[in-house]
Amino acid sequence: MTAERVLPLLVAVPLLGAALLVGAGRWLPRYTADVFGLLVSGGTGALAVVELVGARGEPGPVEWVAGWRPEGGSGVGIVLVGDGAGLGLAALISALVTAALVYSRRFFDEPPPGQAGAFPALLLLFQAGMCGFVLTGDLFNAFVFFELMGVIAYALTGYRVEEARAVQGALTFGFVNSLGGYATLLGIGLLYARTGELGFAQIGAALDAAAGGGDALVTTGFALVATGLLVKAAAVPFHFWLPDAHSVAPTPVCMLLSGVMVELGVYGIARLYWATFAGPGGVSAADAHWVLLVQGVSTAVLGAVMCWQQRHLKRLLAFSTIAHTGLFLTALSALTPEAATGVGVYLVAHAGVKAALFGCVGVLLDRFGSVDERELHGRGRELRFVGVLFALGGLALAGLPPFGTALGKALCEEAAGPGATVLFVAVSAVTGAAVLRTAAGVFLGAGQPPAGPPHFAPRAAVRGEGKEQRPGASERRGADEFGTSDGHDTASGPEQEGEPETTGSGEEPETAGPVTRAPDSMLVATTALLAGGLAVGCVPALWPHLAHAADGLSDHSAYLAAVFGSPETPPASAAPSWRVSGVLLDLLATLLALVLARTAPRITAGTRRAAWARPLRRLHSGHVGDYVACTVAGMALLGLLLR
Amino acid sequence: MAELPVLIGLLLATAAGTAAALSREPVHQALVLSVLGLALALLFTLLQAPDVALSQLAVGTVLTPLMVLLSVRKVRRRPREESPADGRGEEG
Amino acid sequence: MNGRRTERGRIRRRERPAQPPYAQRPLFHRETRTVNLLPFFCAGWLFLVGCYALATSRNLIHAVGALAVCQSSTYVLLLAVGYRSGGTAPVFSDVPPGARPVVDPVVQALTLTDVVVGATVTALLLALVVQIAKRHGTVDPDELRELRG
Amino acid sequence: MNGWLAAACLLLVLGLGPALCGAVVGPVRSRLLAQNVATVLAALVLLLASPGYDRPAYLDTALVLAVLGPAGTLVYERLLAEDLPRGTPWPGLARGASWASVAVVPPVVVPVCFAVAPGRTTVKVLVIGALLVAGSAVCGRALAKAPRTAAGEGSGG
Amino acid sequence: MNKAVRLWVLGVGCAGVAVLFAGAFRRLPEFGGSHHPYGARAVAAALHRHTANVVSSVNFDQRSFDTLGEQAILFGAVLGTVVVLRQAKDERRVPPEPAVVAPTVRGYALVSLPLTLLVGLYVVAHGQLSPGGGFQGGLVVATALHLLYVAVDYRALERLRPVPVFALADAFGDAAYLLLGLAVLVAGASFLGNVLPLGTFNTLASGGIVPLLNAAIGIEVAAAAVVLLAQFLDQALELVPRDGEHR
Repeated sequence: MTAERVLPLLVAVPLLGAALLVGAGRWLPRYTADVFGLLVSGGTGALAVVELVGARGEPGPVEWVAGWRPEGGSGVGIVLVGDGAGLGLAALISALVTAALVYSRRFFDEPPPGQAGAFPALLLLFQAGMCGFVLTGDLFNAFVFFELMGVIAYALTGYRVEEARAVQGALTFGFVNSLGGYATLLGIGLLYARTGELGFAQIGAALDAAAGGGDALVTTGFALVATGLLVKAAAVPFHFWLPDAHSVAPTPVCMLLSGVMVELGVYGIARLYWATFAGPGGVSAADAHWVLLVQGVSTAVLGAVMCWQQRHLKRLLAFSTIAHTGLFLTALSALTPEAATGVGVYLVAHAGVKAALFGCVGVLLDRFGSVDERELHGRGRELRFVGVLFALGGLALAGLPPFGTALGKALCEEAAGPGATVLFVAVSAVTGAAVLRTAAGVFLGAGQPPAGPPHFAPRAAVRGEGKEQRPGASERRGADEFGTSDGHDTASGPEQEGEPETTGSGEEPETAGPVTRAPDSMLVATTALLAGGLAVGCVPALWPHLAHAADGLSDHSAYLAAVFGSPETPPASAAPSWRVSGVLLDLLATLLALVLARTAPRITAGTRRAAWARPLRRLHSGHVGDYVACTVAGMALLGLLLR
Repeated sequence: MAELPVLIGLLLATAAGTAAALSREPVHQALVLSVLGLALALLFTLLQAPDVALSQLAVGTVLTPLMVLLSVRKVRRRPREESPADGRGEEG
Repeated sequence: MNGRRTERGRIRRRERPAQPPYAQRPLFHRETRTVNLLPFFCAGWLFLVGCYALATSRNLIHAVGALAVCQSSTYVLLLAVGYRSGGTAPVFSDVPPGARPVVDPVVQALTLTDVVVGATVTALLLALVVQIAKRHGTVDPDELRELRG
Repeated sequence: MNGWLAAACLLLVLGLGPALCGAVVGPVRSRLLAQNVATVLAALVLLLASPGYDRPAYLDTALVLAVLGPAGTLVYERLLAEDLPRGTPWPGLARGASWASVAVVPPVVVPVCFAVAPGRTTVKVLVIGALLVAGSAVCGRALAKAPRTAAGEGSGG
Repeated sequence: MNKAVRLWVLGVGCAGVAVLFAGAFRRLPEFGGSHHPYGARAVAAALHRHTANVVSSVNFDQRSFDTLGEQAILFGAVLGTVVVLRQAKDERRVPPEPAVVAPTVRGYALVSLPLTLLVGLYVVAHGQLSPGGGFQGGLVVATALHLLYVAVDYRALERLRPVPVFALADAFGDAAYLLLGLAVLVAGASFLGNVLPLGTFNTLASGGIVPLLNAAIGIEVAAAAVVLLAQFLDQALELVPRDGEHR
């Protein structure tokens, strides 16, 4: 039972837990199913942490599954690499799944008949898929776990089948991610034809052995495999599925999607480039830098702009996730270990903070049955503690020290250079301001209330006719006395005319009925997640591990050596720490965010929203055909950038 | 001309795939998808991959068509919007 | 890698010097005949026609079928990569091992996994389409009014 | 490129090509007939592949298709009951095609019987042939007849 | 964006991807070439483990972690479909209408049902010898059960295949695959390692762990396909909106 042999358990244990939950689903009361799910996901997380701590210093355990060790430099088996990045992300995944299970304790009044364990089982399968993706050192195995994550995420996103939006969001999510997955498989086919190998390290070694640099086949292979990963990472123009999926998924699923699944796309790109294509035979550093920079900057800018325009809280946080993915890709484009460390710190802290923000929005949804900023204006005063958490989350996004996000942002700015620093400060300020604006509006009632009675437009009716409310929905929503206005979103504001907009009104609370006070299981999970984000910035003991993980990730030759059995410890770079310049930039960004949030209610309440952003909003049309067309165009763009 | 069977199988599979993609009406597409499954199974056998041909047959002859047709039946069972404006009659 | 050409019309048999396995081929191999690239171009064509049909679909069930066509392109490419002219199936229940050259078994295992993944993804997407028809009353993506902006 | 593969190519070009065209045009009933014909011809090509590549193991593929093919066509026929009444524009061609598909089976199966090793494999080939004839005949008849139920009442419970 | 813009974006995208493909496909090794190093190693490893069907050896022995992920996808997709197609609050279940079936079809289907079942079990059992295996055989067995729907009608099928039993069998097959791997791990070898006696080549019991994993996958795939089709059959034939008229 050495450290290597135990690695596959990180995938097998959640799978076995899910199988037992579904098998015994008929007889398990709801409570034991949840507790069992918690034990399994927590146990897997503990196992990952034990392995991570056990391997400090020298490179982590490397396991050839089923004992198929390579002889003479080439083998037939699949390799699992438990280096710092892999195990660290596995621990993060397990922590978030555990938090999601705690959060969803009071959820979903009626699980499918006879399937008390369905939701926890799906979350455990999701954890197994993600843990498999981060640990595997085999490209096709990564595709299999990519598909496993995808299939479970489609089902989880469409969990609330009575919601018209949920099933549409899940379907577009399914189409775009499946198309990305098939592009990845085409890329794997090409790389297998050229090198006759399937592992990250093995393909890298074969590419390096071939004389001459990477030709069109290698760059096309990289572009195709990167397409699937960029779709998962929601980089422009592959990002369209993310806001739709997040605005409809149940809150614990949003926590996982935004908290860690999207970040796995960023990790996948980093692992793919550094392990396989960083050698002489792969993609040149200039090309990779250029691709990551273009993708990163465009994603960050679009995410920030769209985040500011949103009034649907979950959609707002979804665009903030896209903005942060852009920041991660921009920082990665520096292709240095320091950049990898910065992205690692920022990514882990962002996971905790973003998941906590989604937790707060979930409480609002369950208390008021709506996640619309204007509709909740001033009604959140009674949820004082949730308001504090939400404001702290907004400040953390903006980059207030001592949050981990501030440390990560400072490190990334340092590594990515002055140009990127401006982008980092601006994007984090805008996204933080958007969250702070909603916090002020909802919890403090700051700024004038939206002109006229807060309307309760049912979701835009199909082709103009009024769609009668579902029998269950109307009488349950307390605030219905404002009366429903028929037809399209003919809200009072002039700019609403035919405005492509998803309002957060008319949502279904996810618990049995609107709750009187915030359930403590939700508060515990949300507070723990935010504390996690804070701990990354405050606990110096974590920093060496993050630096060690980043070194292992960003060193081509060390990874190859570790896989082929002659591990050499990569040169340990300095552990990250707070620097004065970083703190000053963080404070500047937070100040900017506060000023923007303070002046914003006067800007958006009455006047027309930014007209120049309307084509951008019209682009996010929720139409599958548009998203697929943009995905194919994105593949062509990738090929162009790499030529 | 040793590769002739593979060539013909390939052209047949491509033609069936194009026809399946371009037949807009789901019932017609279900039928052409079934023929595409057959063409792919033949191509796999000609490419000396009997295992994959078997799995394509197992999936493509009954499982996928049954799911598609049951979905079409469920979707078609819900009449299109009864709005008077919808004069397009029975929509496929 | 002495590429033993099959007896194809006037192609004269030419002993190519044994190159290191991953040697960079001359950029444009004079003898690359179009018939030699047909399988790969068929795979590429299937992928693109599937994407076209998926993007311009007016019925979500048709879109799921188009996605299945996209996926069939990956089967064709993988098996075309693993094919060996004159090779037989890597199953030794009826032929003695080593008697005849065999086709690459690894791509067949990958394609087999991909076929079953395709079936399951199709099933889940069809389930979501059924629910969309129930909640939206239509399966035409142009008429779905949710999630805009 | 021996005789068996030549026959298989012939079947592919002259049989499956037109069957694919038949499945693309015309009303649902004729398309369903084309799909049934395609299934039978595909099974025959798989049958020819076994002696063609000198691999008795390939018979399993033909056996599975011979067993599942007709089941698939019957599923279509059951679930598309509402679409079938529209009838076929060329009833003679449809009936001829279905009889042709049944008629083409024996001239392929018999030579294969002699080509494969006597004993268990021959029995397997004969079973495949019998299944193909029975399945194709049943499907042909099920499709050729007038719809069993009145046009209005949707069947297929 | 409207239709014209979408077509333009799609056209540009497809053209770019076509150029990308052309550039890559021209540099691929020639079609039908004899250079397959991984394949050669896989054949040698399979023969070393006395498994006649090399594809099954790759699936269930050399790259068994792929198949672990793959059966998790199948298990997850079926669980997802059960969750997505569950009976909503505004739906009720009506008994399916009996179907009138032509006698010849009924006869043929009832005769071919046991035969299909036999073929499916044969394909699963000979998974590591002749072409076939757990996936293919499991699907054929599942299809055999649904011949009853073709032969009689859905009510008969429902009586003869209780969905909860098959859901349990699905979970059992999935768990069996994992428990086999864990048992090997506990016994001292690595997870999913092939340490069982390999038996003589080309016999039913050859291949060590391969036939066992094959059987586990066969059970899981058969049960999963039945549960999957049960959800779609219920949706199409039994569930109707609660307020009576077809809203």
